[in-house]
Amino acid sequence: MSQPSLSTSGLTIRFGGHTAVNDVTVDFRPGELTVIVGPNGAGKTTFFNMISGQLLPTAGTVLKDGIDITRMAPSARAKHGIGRAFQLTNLFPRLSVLENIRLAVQAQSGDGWRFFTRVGRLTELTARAERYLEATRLEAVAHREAALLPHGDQRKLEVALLMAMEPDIYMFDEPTAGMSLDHAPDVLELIAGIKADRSKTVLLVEHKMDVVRALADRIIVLHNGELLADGPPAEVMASQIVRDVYLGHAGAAA
Amino acid sequence: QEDPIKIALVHGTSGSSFAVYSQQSETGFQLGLEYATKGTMKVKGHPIELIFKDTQFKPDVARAVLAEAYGDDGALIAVGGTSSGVTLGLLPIAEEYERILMVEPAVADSLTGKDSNRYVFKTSRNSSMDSQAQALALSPDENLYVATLAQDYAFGRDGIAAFKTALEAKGAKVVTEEYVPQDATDFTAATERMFNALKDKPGRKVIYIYFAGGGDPMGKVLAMEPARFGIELSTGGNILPALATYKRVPGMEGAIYYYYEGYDNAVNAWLVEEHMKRFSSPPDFFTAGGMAAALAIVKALEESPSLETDDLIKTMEGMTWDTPKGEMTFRPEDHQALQSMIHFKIKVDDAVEWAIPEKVRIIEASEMDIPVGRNNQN
Amino acid sequence: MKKGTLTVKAAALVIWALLLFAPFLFQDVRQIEVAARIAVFIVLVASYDLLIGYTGIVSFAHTMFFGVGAYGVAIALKHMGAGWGPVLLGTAGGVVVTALLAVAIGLLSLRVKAIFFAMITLAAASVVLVLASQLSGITGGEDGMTYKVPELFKPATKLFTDEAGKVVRLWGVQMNGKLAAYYFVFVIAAVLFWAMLRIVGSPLGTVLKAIRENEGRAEGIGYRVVAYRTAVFVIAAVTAALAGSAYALWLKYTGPETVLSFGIMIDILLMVVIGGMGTMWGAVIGATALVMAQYYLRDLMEVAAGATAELPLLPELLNPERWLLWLGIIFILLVYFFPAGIAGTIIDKGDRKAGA
Amino acid sequence: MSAVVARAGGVFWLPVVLAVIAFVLIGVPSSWLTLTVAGLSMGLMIFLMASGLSLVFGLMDVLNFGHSAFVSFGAFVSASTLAALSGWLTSGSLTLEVLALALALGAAVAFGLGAGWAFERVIVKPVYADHLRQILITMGALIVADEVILATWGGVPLAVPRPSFLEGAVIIGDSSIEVYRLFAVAVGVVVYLGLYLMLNRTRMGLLIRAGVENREMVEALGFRVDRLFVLVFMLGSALAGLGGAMWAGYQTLITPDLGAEILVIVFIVVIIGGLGSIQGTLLGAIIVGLMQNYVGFLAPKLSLASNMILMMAILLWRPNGLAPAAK
Amino acid sequence: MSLLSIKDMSVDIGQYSILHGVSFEVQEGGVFVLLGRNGAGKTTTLRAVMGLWKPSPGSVRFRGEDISGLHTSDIARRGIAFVPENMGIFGGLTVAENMVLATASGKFDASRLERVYTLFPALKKFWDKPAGALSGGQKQMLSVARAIIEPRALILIDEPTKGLAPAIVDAMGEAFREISASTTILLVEQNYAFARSLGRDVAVIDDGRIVHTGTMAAFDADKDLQDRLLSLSAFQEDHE
Ligand SMILES: Nc1ncnc2c1ncn2[C@@H]1O[C@H](COP(=O)(O)OP(=O)(O)OP(=O)(O)O)[C@@H](O)[C@H]1O
Ligand SMILES: Nc1ncnc2c1ncn2[C@@H]1O[C@H](COP(=O)(O)OP(=O)(O)OP(=O)(O)O)[C@@H](O)[C@H]1O
Ligand SMILES: [Mg+2]
Ligand SMILES: [Mg+2]
Repeated sequence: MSQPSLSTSGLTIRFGGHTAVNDVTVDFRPGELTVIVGPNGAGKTTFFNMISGQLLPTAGTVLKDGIDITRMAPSARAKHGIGRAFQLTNLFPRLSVLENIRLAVQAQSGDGWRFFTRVGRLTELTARAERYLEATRLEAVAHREAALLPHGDQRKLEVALLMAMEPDIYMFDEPTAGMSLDHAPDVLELIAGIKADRSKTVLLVEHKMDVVRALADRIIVLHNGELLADGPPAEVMASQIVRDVYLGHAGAAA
Repeated sequence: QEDPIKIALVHGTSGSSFAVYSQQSETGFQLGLEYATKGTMKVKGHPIELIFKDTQFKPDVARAVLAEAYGDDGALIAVGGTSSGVTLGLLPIAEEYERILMVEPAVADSLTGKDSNRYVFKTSRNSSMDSQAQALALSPDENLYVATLAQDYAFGRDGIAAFKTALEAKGAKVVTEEYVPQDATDFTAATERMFNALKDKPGRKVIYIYFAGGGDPMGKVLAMEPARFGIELSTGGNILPALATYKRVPGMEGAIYYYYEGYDNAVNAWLVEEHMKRFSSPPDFFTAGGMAAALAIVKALEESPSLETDDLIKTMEGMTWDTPKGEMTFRPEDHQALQSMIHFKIKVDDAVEWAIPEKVRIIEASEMDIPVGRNNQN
Repeated sequence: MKKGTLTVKAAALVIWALLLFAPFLFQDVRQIEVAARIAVFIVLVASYDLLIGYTGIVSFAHTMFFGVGAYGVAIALKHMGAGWGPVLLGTAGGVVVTALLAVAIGLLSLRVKAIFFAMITLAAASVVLVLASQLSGITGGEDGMTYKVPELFKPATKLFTDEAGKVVRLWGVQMNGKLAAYYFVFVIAAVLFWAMLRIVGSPLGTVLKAIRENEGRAEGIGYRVVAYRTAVFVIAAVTAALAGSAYALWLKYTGPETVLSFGIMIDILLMVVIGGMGTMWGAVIGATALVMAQYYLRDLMEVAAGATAELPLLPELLNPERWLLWLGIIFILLVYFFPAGIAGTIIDKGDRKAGA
Repeated sequence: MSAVVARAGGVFWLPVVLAVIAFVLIGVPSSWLTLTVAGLSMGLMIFLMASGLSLVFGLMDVLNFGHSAFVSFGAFVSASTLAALSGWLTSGSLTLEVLALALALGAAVAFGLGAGWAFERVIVKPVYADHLRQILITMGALIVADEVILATWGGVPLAVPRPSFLEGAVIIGDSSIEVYRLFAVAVGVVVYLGLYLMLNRTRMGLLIRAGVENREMVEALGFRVDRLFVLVFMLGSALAGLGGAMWAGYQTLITPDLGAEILVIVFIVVIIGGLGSIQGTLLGAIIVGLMQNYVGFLAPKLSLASNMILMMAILLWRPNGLAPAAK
Repeated sequence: MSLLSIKDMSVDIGQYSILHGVSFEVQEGGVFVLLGRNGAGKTTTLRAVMGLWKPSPGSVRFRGEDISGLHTSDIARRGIAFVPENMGIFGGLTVAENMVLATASGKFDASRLERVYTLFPALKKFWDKPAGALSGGQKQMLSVARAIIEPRALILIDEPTKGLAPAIVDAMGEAFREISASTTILLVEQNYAFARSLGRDVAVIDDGRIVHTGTMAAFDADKDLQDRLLSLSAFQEDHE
C-alpha cells in the first residue's frame, strides 16, 4: 500500500471539561475516499477543524506527507495541499461567483501579493477559474453575488472553491446537505471525478446512506469523539455497534 | 466719497464653545470703531468696511480665510484670532501679503516671539503679564511659600516659569510645581501632593492655580479644605461666568486683565454704559480687548501719513493710545501692547451673580518686566 | 463598462481635471487653498478607504499617520532651516516612523476583535496627540509651528520672468512659487491616488476584499490574513504620511489642529461615507463634497439667511454660525438615505438599470 | 491555581490588589485614604456615565457616539433646573434643598428618557447591526446635539449651584473626604444594584442579547424586539443624563464640551470591563478611578497616558476585556 | 374550516419577484408537506406566513383571521412556531437560555422538558453550554426543541433533518408523528423518504408557484409526477 498522505496520531481536543475528539489515530492514503460517519456531535467537524487548522488540538499530531502541520495556521496548511469545504456555507458573500473562485485559484498560484498588476491582465487565472465554474455548472450565475444564490448553488460554489484550491487532500463536510435531488448528482459526480484521479485523498462527512454506499472506499465511525470502527463499507455498516449508535431503524431496514 | 478701508475680523465663530469669546471680541471691536469715529464709521473720509471671517478654530481654514481677506477681498488690516494655535498659523500669511495683522484676543507670548514678523501687532495681553501681575498681587517676600497647579503643556509650563521667576526675585519660594493633564477633572492626587509639600512650612502658604478652560480646579482644591493646614488659594481673574465659582473664596487676591468696575476712565465709562444699554450686561474681558484693538487701528489710520502698510507700521511702533484699560503702548521691538492689570480681592455680594474682583490697585505696565519676544527694528 | 461605474469615474475625472486647472480657472486665493486641501484629502480618504472600505478594518489612527508625516517635514524644516534636504529627510523620517508604528500596531492588535482594534487605535492616536502637545520644544506643542519652505515654493519666487524681470503671467496667473507649490501637491496627490487605484485593481486588492467579506475562509483557502492586514495597514499609513508631508509643505504650518486632531479623523470618516466606501473613486467625490461644504456651506447659509430675513424663525435656523448643525443633519440624512455613499448609490442604480 | 483565583472572584479582586500595592508605595496612610476614596467615587461617577453606554453597546451592540451628548444634556438640564430653583437652595431649608436636588436629577433622567426615545426612533433604528453606520450616524447626531446645546445654553461656562448639604468634606485625621463624592458613591451603588437585578432577575437581558444576534427569531418566538430596544435605549440615555447631572454637580463649572471630554474615558471603561456586562463596567470604572488617583500621586508624569496604557495592557492580557458576559 | 389558508400570495424581495400567487390550505391536525427544488420558494413561503416577508396582495388566514398584516411577534402569539432553515440559534446564549426564550412564561412544563430530553439527549448534556458551540446537528435539534417545548397550534418547520444522523432522523420522525396528533405541522423537506413517511397532504412548489396539491398517498403512487416535479428518480431506488 502507498504511503499515507495524511495521518493523525493521538489527536485530542477538549473544550473545558468536554472531550470532543479523543485520541484519534488514523491514516489516509492517496486514491482512497474515506467517509466519516457518526452521530451528531460525534466530533466529525471538530476532527476536520484540527486537520485544516481552524482549531488547535489539545494533544496529538497531524502529519501531511510526513510533515508536522499540527500547529500551522490554516493558510499555511492550505499551502501544504490541504483543502476544506464547510458544513455551513462559508463564502465571500458580496463577491461574484467568479470572483469567489478566482480567489481560490489565485491563492493556489501565489499571486496574492501582486499589487501592481491589474487582475484583468492575469488571463491565465481567469481561465482556470472558468474551468471550475464549468465543472460545477455555475456558468449561468458567474456574475451574481454569492449571497443571492439559492441554497443549492451556494453549496456547489462551496465545492468549487475547494476544487479551485487544487489540494492533495479534499475534505467535504456534508456537501449535499439541504440540496435538492436535481442538484445533488452534480456534486456527487464531481467527487467521484476527484476520486477517479487516484492521486488525491478524499475525506467526506456524510449522513445520507445512499451517498455513502455509492462513494466510499472505506468508512470510519466516530462516536463521542472516539474512533469506533474503521474498515470497508460493507463490514462497517453491518456491525451491530454502528447500527446501534448511528443508524437506528434506518440501518435495521437497510 | 473716498475708497472704503476694509478691515477683516478673523475669529472662530463656530465649531467650539470658545466662539462666544470671538463674539465678545467682535462686539468690542465694533463698539470701539463707533467710539473712535464718533459714530461716523469713517476715518479721514474713508468709510470703514468690516469683513467677517470664520476660522472654525482650524488653523488651515484660518490661513485660507485670512489669505482670502487680504488677497481677494483687499482687506488693509486683519484682526484675530481667538486661539493661539490658529493665530500662530496666521502670522506668515500677514508677512506673505505684507499687511498688518492685529492679534486680539489670542494670548500666547510666542505670537510676538521669534516666529513672528514685523506685520504683526498684538493688543491682547500675554501670559507673562498674567503671571507677573499674579505674582505681584501676592505681595511676595521671604515668608511666602507657594505650590503651583497648572496644566501640563506649553501654556501652563511657561506661565508657571514666568510666575516663579517673578516670585523668586522677591525671595519667595515655590515648593512644588504640579502639572496635570489638560483635561483633568480629578485633582485629588495633585492637591494631596501640594498639601504634603506645604503643610509643615512656616510663614504664609499659598496654592496658585493657573488653569485655562473648565474643570474648576479651585473648587476641587477648596473641597479638600486647605484652610485646616493654613493654606490659602490664589488664582487669576476670569471671565464673568467663571467668576461665579469664586464666591467660595471671599477675600482671595489675584490679578485680572479687565473687570468693568476696575477702570475709571472715559473710554471705559462709555463702553460700560453702551454695553449695558444694548446687551443689558456689563462688558467682559474680550469686549474690552476688541475695543482696544479698534481704538489702536483708528488712531493709527488717523495719524499715519498714508494708508501704506509701511507707514502704518511706523506710526504704530511706539504709539500710545487710550483704551478701556487706560493707556496702552506698542513696544517698538516686538509690537506687543504694554498694558496695566488689576490687583483684585474677591468680594461676595448675593445680589450679583458672580463674585466681584474688587480693585485693590492697578498694576502699571512699568511694574512688570515683560520679556521682549523679537526685535522688529533690525 | 457598467453605466453607474462610468458615471462615477467620469465625475471623479472631472474633479481631477478641475484640480489640474484650478489655478487658471479660479484665480482667487481661497479657491487655491480649497483645491490643495481637496487634493490632499483625496489621498488621505482614499488610503483610509483601502482600510475601511476594502479590507474592513476600522481604525481611528489614520490622522495619527497623517500627522507623523506632516510633523516629520515640519520638524526638519523648523530645526534645519529651509531646503530640499530637510524636506526629503523629514519625509523619510515620517515614513519610517509611520511604518514602524503601523507594523507594531498591526502585528500586536489586528488579531483582536474589530471594535477593540478601533479602540486601540483611538488610544494610540490620543497618546501621539498628547506627545505632540507635550514635547513642545520639538513640536511647538498645542500651538504648532510655522517654518520656512524651500525657496521654490515661496510666493515671492519668480518661476519665469520677462525682460523687465517681472513675473510672467499666463492667462492672468502669476508664474510664482505659490503655483509651483500647488502643482507639487497636485502631482503628489495624483500619483498616490493612481498607485492606490492600481492596488485595489490588483490581485492584492481582491484578497483584501476577501478578508473583508470572510476572514476565516480567506485564511482557509491559503491567505495569511494577519500578514495581509498588516501590509494594507502599513500601505495606508505610509500613504497618509506622505499626504501629511505634502500638506505640511503646502501650509507652512503644522499643529495638532491641522493634522492630528480627532476632528480630522471624523472628517475623513465623513468623506469616506459620503463618497461611498470601497469604491476608491468615491474618495474623490467625498473629499470634494465635504471640503466644499466646510468652506462654502457657511457662505451659502449667509445668503439664505439674508434672503429669508423677512420670514419668521428661518433666519434664526439659517444663522451662519449654526452651519455645523446643518452639516450634521445633512450627514445623518446621507447615511440614512445613501448608505452606499454618493458613488456607491450611483453605481448601484446605474448598473442595475444597465443590467436589467 | 488560576481556577482557584477565578472561583474566589478572579479579576474582581484587582481593585483590592491595586489598593494594597498603592498603600505600600504611598506610605502616608492619610494620603492613601484620601486618594482611595477619591478614586472609588470617581470610578462610580464614571460608572454612572458608562453604564448607559455599556447597556446599549454591550447588550444591543450599538456603538453610540451620541452618548456623550446625553451626558452633556443631562448636565445642562440639571444645572439649569438647580439654577431656576436657586431660591430653594439658599432658603436654608433642608427639605427644599433635597427637593431641588431630586427635581434636578429627575429632570435630567426625564430628559434622557425622552431624548433616548426620539434618538432610537430617528437615528439608531435604521442602523442596527451595522457598526460602521452606527458610528457615523451617531457622530452626525453628536454634531447636531452639540450645536443644539451651544444654541440653547451658549458657549460660556455655566456655574452649577450645589445644595449646601453636599458641600464640604469629612475630615478623618489628616485625610479629607468630600461629601459630594460620598453621595456619588451612594448613587452609583444604587444604580448598579438596580441594573444588576434587572438584567439577572428578568428575561430582559436575555431577550436583548438574543435580539441582537437574531432579531427575526426573537420576533418569531413572540417578542416585540423593537419595543424592547427602544426601552433599553431610553434607559441607557436616562443613565447618561443622570451621569451627566451627577458630573455637573461634581464639576461645578460646566461647558458644552463636557460630554465629549469624558467620552473616551467612558469608552475605555466599557472596553476594559468587557462587553455586555454591567459588573465588568463597574470593575473597569473603579480600576480607572483608582489608577488615576494613585498614578497622579506617585508619578504625575505618567498620568497623562495612564488610561491608554491601562487599556492596552488589559487588552493584550485579556483580549475581550476583564469580565465580558459569557459568550 | 382549514387551519391555515393561503390565497394568491405573492412576495417580492427587493427587485426580485419570488412568489407569484401561491395558494394552498392546511387542514387541522397531521403533517402537511411542502416539497420543491432548491430555490423554488419554500422558505420564502414559510417566512411570509410568519410575517418575516410582507406578502402582497393575497391573504394568509389562520383560523379564519387574516394575519398577513400582523407583526411577526403577534403571529407567533397566536400559536405559530417557526423552525427556520438556518436554525435561528442564539449562539451567545446557553442552550437553557435558548429554551427559556421559547416559553411564554419563562417556566418549563416538566413533562414536555422530559420529552425533549428523551428525544434529544445531547441537549440535556449541553444544557448550560453556549449554543454556539453545538455541532451542526445539535443546533438543528435545539431549534426543533424550541418549537415543541410549548403547546402550539401550528409549527412551520424548514428542513429539520438536514445534517442529522439517521438514528436521530428516525427519532424525530417519531416525535413529529406524536406531536402531529395535537399540533398541525407544515413541513418543508428535501428528504423525500422522511416526508413521505409523515405527510398526510402535500403541495409541490416550483419557481414560486404551486404546481401540485393532493394527498401524500396519491402523490407517492404517481412516479411520473414525482420525477417531473422533483427529479426524484435519480435516487429513488436507493430510498426504497
Ligand atoms: N468551540 C467549541 N466549544 C465547546 N464545545 C464544542 C466546540 N466545538 C464543538 N464542540 C462540541 O464538540 C462536539 C463535537 O462537535 P462537532 O461539530 O465536531 O460534531 P459533528 O460530528 O460534526 O456533528 P454534526 O453531525 O451534528 O455536524 C459537540 O458536542 C460540540 O458541542
Ligand atoms: N433575501 C433575498 N434576496 C434576493 N433573493 C432571494 C432572497 N431570499 C431568497 N431569494 C431567492 O428567492 C428564491 C426562492 O428562495 P427560497 O429560499 O424560498 O427557496 P427554497 O425553496 O427554500 O430553496 P432551498 O431548498 O434551497 O432552501 C431563490 O431563487 C433565492 O435566490
Ligand atoms: Mg459537523
Ligand atoms: Mg429553503
